[in-house]
Amino acid sequence: AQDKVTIGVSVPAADHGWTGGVNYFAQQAIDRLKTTYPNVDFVFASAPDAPKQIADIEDMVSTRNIDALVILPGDPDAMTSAIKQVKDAGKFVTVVDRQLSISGVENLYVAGDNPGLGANSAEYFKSVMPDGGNIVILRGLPIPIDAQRFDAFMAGIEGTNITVLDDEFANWNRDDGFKVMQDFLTRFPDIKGVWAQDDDIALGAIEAIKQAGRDKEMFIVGGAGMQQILQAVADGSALTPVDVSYSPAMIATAIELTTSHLVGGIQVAGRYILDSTLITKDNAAEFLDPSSPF
Amino acid sequence: MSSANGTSAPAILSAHRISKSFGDIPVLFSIDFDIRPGEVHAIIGENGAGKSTLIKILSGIEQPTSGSISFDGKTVVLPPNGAAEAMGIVLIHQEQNLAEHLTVADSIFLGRELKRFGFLNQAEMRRRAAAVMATLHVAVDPDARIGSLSVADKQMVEIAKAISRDARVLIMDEPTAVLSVGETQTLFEQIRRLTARGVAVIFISHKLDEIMELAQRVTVLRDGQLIATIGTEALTPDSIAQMMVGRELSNLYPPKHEPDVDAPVVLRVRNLSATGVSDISFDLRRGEILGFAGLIGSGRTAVAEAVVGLTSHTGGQIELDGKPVDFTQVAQSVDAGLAYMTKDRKGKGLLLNMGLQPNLTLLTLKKHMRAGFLDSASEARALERAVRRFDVRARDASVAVGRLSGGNQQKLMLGKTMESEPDIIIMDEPTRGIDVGTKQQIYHIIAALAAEGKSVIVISSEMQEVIGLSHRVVVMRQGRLAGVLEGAEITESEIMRYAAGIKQSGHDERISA
Amino acid sequence: MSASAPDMAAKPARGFRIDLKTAGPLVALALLVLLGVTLNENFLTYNNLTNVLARSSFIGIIAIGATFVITSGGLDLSVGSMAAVIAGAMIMVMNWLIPSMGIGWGVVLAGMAVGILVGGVAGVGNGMMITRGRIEAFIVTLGTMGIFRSLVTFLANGGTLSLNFEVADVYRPVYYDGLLGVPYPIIVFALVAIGGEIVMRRTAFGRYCAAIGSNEQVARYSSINVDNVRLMTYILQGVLVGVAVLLYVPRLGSASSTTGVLWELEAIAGVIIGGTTLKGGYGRVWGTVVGVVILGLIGNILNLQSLISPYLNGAFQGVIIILAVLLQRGRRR
Amino acid sequence: MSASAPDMAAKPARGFRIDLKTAGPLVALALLVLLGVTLNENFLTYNNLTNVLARSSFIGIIAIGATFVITSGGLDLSVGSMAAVIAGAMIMVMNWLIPSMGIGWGVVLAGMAVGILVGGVAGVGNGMMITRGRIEAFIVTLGTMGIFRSLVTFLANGGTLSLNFEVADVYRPVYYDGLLGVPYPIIVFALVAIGGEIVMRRTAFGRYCAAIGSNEQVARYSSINVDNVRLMTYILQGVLVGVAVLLYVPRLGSASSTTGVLWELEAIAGVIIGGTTLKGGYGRVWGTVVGVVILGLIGNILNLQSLISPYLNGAFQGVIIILAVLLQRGRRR
Ligand SMILES: Nc1ncnc2c1ncn2[C@@H]1O[C@H](COP(=O)(O)OP(=O)(O)OP(=O)(O)O)[C@@H](O)[C@H]1O
Ligand SMILES: Nc1ncnc2c1ncn2[C@@H]1O[C@H](COP(=O)(O)OP(=O)(O)OP(=O)(O)O)[C@@H](O)[C@H]1O
Ligand SMILES: [Mg+2]
Ligand SMILES: [Mg+2]
Repeated sequence: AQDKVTIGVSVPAADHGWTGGVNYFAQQAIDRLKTTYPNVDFVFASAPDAPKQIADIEDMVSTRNIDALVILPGDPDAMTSAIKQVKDAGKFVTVVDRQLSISGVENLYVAGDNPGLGANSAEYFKSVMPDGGNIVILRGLPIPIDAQRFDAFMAGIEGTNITVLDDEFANWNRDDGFKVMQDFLTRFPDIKGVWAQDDDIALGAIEAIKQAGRDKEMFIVGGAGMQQILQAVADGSALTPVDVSYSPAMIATAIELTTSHLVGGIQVAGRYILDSTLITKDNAAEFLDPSSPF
Repeated sequence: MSSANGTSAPAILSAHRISKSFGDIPVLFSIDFDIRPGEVHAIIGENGAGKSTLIKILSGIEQPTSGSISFDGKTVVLPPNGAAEAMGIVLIHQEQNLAEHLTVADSIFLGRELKRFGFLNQAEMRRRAAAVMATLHVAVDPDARIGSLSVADKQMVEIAKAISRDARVLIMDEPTAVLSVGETQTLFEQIRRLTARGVAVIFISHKLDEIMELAQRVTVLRDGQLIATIGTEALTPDSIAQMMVGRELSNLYPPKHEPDVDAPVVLRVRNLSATGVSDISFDLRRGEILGFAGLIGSGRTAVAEAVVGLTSHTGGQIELDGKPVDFTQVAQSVDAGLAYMTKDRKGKGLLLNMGLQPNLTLLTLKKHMRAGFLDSASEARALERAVRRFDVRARDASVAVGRLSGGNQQKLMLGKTMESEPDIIIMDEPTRGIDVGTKQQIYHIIAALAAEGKSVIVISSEMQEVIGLSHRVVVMRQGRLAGVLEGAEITESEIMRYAAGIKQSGHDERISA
Repeated sequence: MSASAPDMAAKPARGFRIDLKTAGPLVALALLVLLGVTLNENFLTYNNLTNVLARSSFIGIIAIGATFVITSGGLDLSVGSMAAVIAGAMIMVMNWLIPSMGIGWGVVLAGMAVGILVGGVAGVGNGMMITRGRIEAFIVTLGTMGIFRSLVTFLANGGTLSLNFEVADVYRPVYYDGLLGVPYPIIVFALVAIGGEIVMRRTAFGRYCAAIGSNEQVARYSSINVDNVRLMTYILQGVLVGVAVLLYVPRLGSASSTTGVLWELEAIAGVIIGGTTLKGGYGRVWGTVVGVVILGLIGNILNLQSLISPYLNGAFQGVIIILAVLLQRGRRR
Repeated sequence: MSASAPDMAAKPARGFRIDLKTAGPLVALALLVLLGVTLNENFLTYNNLTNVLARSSFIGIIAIGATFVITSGGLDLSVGSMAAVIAGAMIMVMNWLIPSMGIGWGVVLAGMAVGILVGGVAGVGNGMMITRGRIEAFIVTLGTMGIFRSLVTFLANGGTLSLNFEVADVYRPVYYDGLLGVPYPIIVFALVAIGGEIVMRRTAFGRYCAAIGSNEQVARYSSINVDNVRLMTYILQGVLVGVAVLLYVPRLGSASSTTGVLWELEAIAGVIIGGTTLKGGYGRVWGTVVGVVILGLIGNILNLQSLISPYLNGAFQGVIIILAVLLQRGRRR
């Protein structure tokens, strides 16, 4: 290991709850590791879009002399060649959550499992609705991760009697979750289940369901493991019986792994897939962390 | 009809049985009109008679509702939007028509820029602009932005723009309304130079002496009807006025009521300095009409604006009724009973996109409140009063002020200022663009104000007006006070002598009467 | 300029005289309602309509403030971020007051007061920089938009600020309950709209806004204190953002860096669809209300049907917005 | 209005005469550079400066188009979405041409032609609706912003459109290589800037833009074809967005629904910071270049240090933007 080590961390801006969590956990990890390893310096940047994120990593290389880059690429296809340049400049590269469009660029891949999130959710729906029934889907933003989750979910329920009444984008946002759910409730008198894909959306949808007084009729499955939802799951809520983990804390794992590689010379390479597990009343306690803002 | 200048050349531009309606309101009724090369043909008529509308039709800006136009003997439909300029028909609009952000040179060549290799030939345009301005004896930098010019300078730019074009017919809608004698004479020189070359000039003015001096023929309009087209030699100013107004005009200026000798000084200005002016001192007594004369840009407006707090002054004292005041907001001076009426009605006086009523009451909205809310009935009454008092003619009160005739806009602005019932009123070019009939009315109103104990400052470039109205006259020159005249001294030649710098009075000599 | 020319001849609205231009947005609204009815029989239900109106109330109240700002020739891009800051501040203050004041209306009222106050202060900030600093409104409010947004992200530590659940339960009825079956947000929206309409038409302040937007010089020469009136419009805007947030917080009980994103665009769009001219000089509050409701209905209608791929929602929105304005412009030529 | 008043008296820039207002943005730029140098010794390196300039080139080229639109009193909010559509169209066409044309410059050039064409057509669309339809520019381009954004989402099926890698390799040098060490994007940016400055100052078109923005009526009476000039500004804007995307595609090699989000705001901000007045009548291209570079440097400087919490980046940006404009305004009083 070198004397002084600089690690660049680049994440998307906190434009919805989950990325907000990413920012939070990245900062947490950095603060923690800084005190543990005084000779490690971190450069942290969050960017609202791909060109900005590319600019950030360019700046890290040309002005901050980083030794390693931990990046959660907002738009992996657009970022691939820029990340490859960092790699080509001899830096250690850790990619988080989203797969680049050519393989072999990153030294380390710490991945969430987006299709897994969709598939796990579908499994749950199948298990609690063996005879089928009507459900609605509140999607995120029209970007690839959403498509991966959605496609896996649809594949999962294929061949069952579960009917998807409609799907609309709720932009991973509480306000939009509220609006879309209100309108779905207006439109469909019979809804058994709601797949909200994300806990922020779920929180908005829950308010709409409560307002309509239909909270006994249906259940809702979010995703990402937000504390507020986890608490409800742990309390045995009928409305939110389960959640599917997709923790933004994966960024912290990636930063830790990268740091220990650079400082401690611990060999890390290849892929770390962080499963999307189904969180139920029974295992919710493992995921609760009262200090998390997410 | 015999031609005044003896030529019987065929008309270059003529109108046959032209009628025009805006919506269903008729404005012109079957007008015949023609102009020959080398001739100056004046159009006169009361405010709202349809003069501007007629010349807009003659230049293609407006299309007639019925009737036809011939140019060079051929019946034509004139192209819209000033494109008739390409045919040699050039128009100076009554309302100044310049873009504030452009420079003088830009404006003069707007729409027909000189180019070299496809790019603007700016050096040449600047040079030519400077040359035209020089023929008009105007010292304005061709690179100055229009927004920074005084109203009169803007008018000179408009004139420069028009005479720099290859005009065969030059149409001028009240070009002299804001010009003083000197500028007017320069303009006339240029007009004569052009007519000598065969340019036909259509000239609109409310100043009858100008018409007598310049025009060969005069067309009189009244309420959109053609009254007559007559050679000037057969006319006197009185007969024109009678034809215009349809009645005999008695004396234009009311008799002067001299203020009491012991009338108190209501406004005392000492050593005032502000942008463009320095070391100005004068007194205004109760019941007095004080004229301000001077050439364009001599600083009369600057003095007025500094006094009422529109601009800040850098030195000197102002006393109102013996108490020192220092207005930083116009509202303060209005509250103190001191009102200023701007000469720039389009840029500073009226909201052109709004109706008559909101314009009239804008300065005095507080008077039309009931329980904290606007009382539109009270506003309507005010409008009714003002319309009667100042003879504002509009189809209906909801019409946008920008569509009123120029003179009627001026009258409305006068009404607006008078609404504040000031004890001291400063009027900047009060009769700009107003017809003789109404002018007489306004002069009587001013005299009546003075007689009832108000004090009036009249800033005017119309020498006769200053002479006819004022008890005393302040003459300004290059931002300084050149002299104060009173009584029998108030003559045209005496004012000119001070204004031109031939004569200069000692400093404190005659500040007060 | 070109777009404002047609106003020239517009009659001043004395009472509610009907003319073509006035009818424009109303016709668009009627057509949209017709479309909604055709697409879904539940569209015209009481429930659906109150849902849409209650949802539109935030943007609506903010847009009424924006009507004054725009009429006087200004612009405020910061309202969305300002809303987020206000929501954040309210939530933090309420959470912080619980230990001393206990759970109850006391805390909620204190929170509300803070909301209005923060909004007013933010408005003063914007207004002072614009009027005293003589900086273009676009730049000032673009700047404060970034500043406010950062502030709430910072306060929320990048995450979400959530209101204490028990206080949220006390506060909830402010969004979800109502009077005689009309939800409070709709009532407040209506009151603000009526108040705004009166202020715009029947007070000196409203007249001055239009005068300043029409020609600032004329306003100055007419002894109007241009800077003060301008400043007042920004303060009014800030306070109304505060009022909007008072209704927003009880809905979901949270604020984050994503709260209020793009509200400024929606508010301005509502104002312009309603017939106010972007360059100032002419504004009407009731038009803004119609404009905002149109925008609300577009979203509602999109959710009530499956014909249009959700990918094309934005296109549908865009087309309707253009058509709504075309309707009022087109009629005049 | 108030903000534009100070320009009035300013002399037109003959050559590059220095006056206070002119100096404003340059002073801001200089101070920013000074700050950068203080914070990090690598700031002034050739590498860093070319990085910043190259990445500012997209927004810069778009902003130069926006300078014309704004100078003539218009507005184009659709440029960001338009960029996304153009990028999407280019990528689809290039991918589609590979089977018939093979990998090589042929495909890339065809793609480039499509990019410019789509930009021009989009500009025609905006311009026609604004000039012939007489709809406010704000509304038209807000509408097309939604429409374009939806379109690219739809084309990409909610995901990302990626350029074939082999073609991308051919195309890459357009962003990353250069002439005599100066990257192509900077060269193109500079050429567009010089061309824009000449068009603005030295051609009738530029003069007409200012005249129309200053007073449409005057322009009309000077027999300027106002509608055509307006239309031309929107077409120019579209074509320049096309040019910007030609440089963007080799950098990112993909287009998605998030491409170009908020570019419009950045472009307009650059224009205004550069001294062009938002209400039209006065515009300067070189000022826009400085404005855009200032915005680019702010982002760069934020990355040069770790003093400011990244949550507060937006606040820093906001403050700098306001200060940059204050500097040019403040000096005049
Ligand atoms: N665009 C318009 N729309 C409606 N009415 C108009 C329009 N232009 C002029 N008018 C009306 O036509 C009449 C004649 O106006 P015009 O401007 O021709 O008068 P004028 O003789 O030039 O008066 P002045 O001496 O005051 O300038 C007026 O009543 C005026 O209100
Ligand atoms: N704000 C200003 N900045 C610079 N110069 C100014 C300003 N205001 C006035 N001036 C200059 O001061 C001088 C006096 O102008 P002012 O308009 O007061 O003259 P005036 O005698 O009223 O002119 P007019 O005969 O046109 O009414 C002019 O040379 C003018 O250009
Ligand atoms: Mg006239
Ligand atoms: Mg749908």
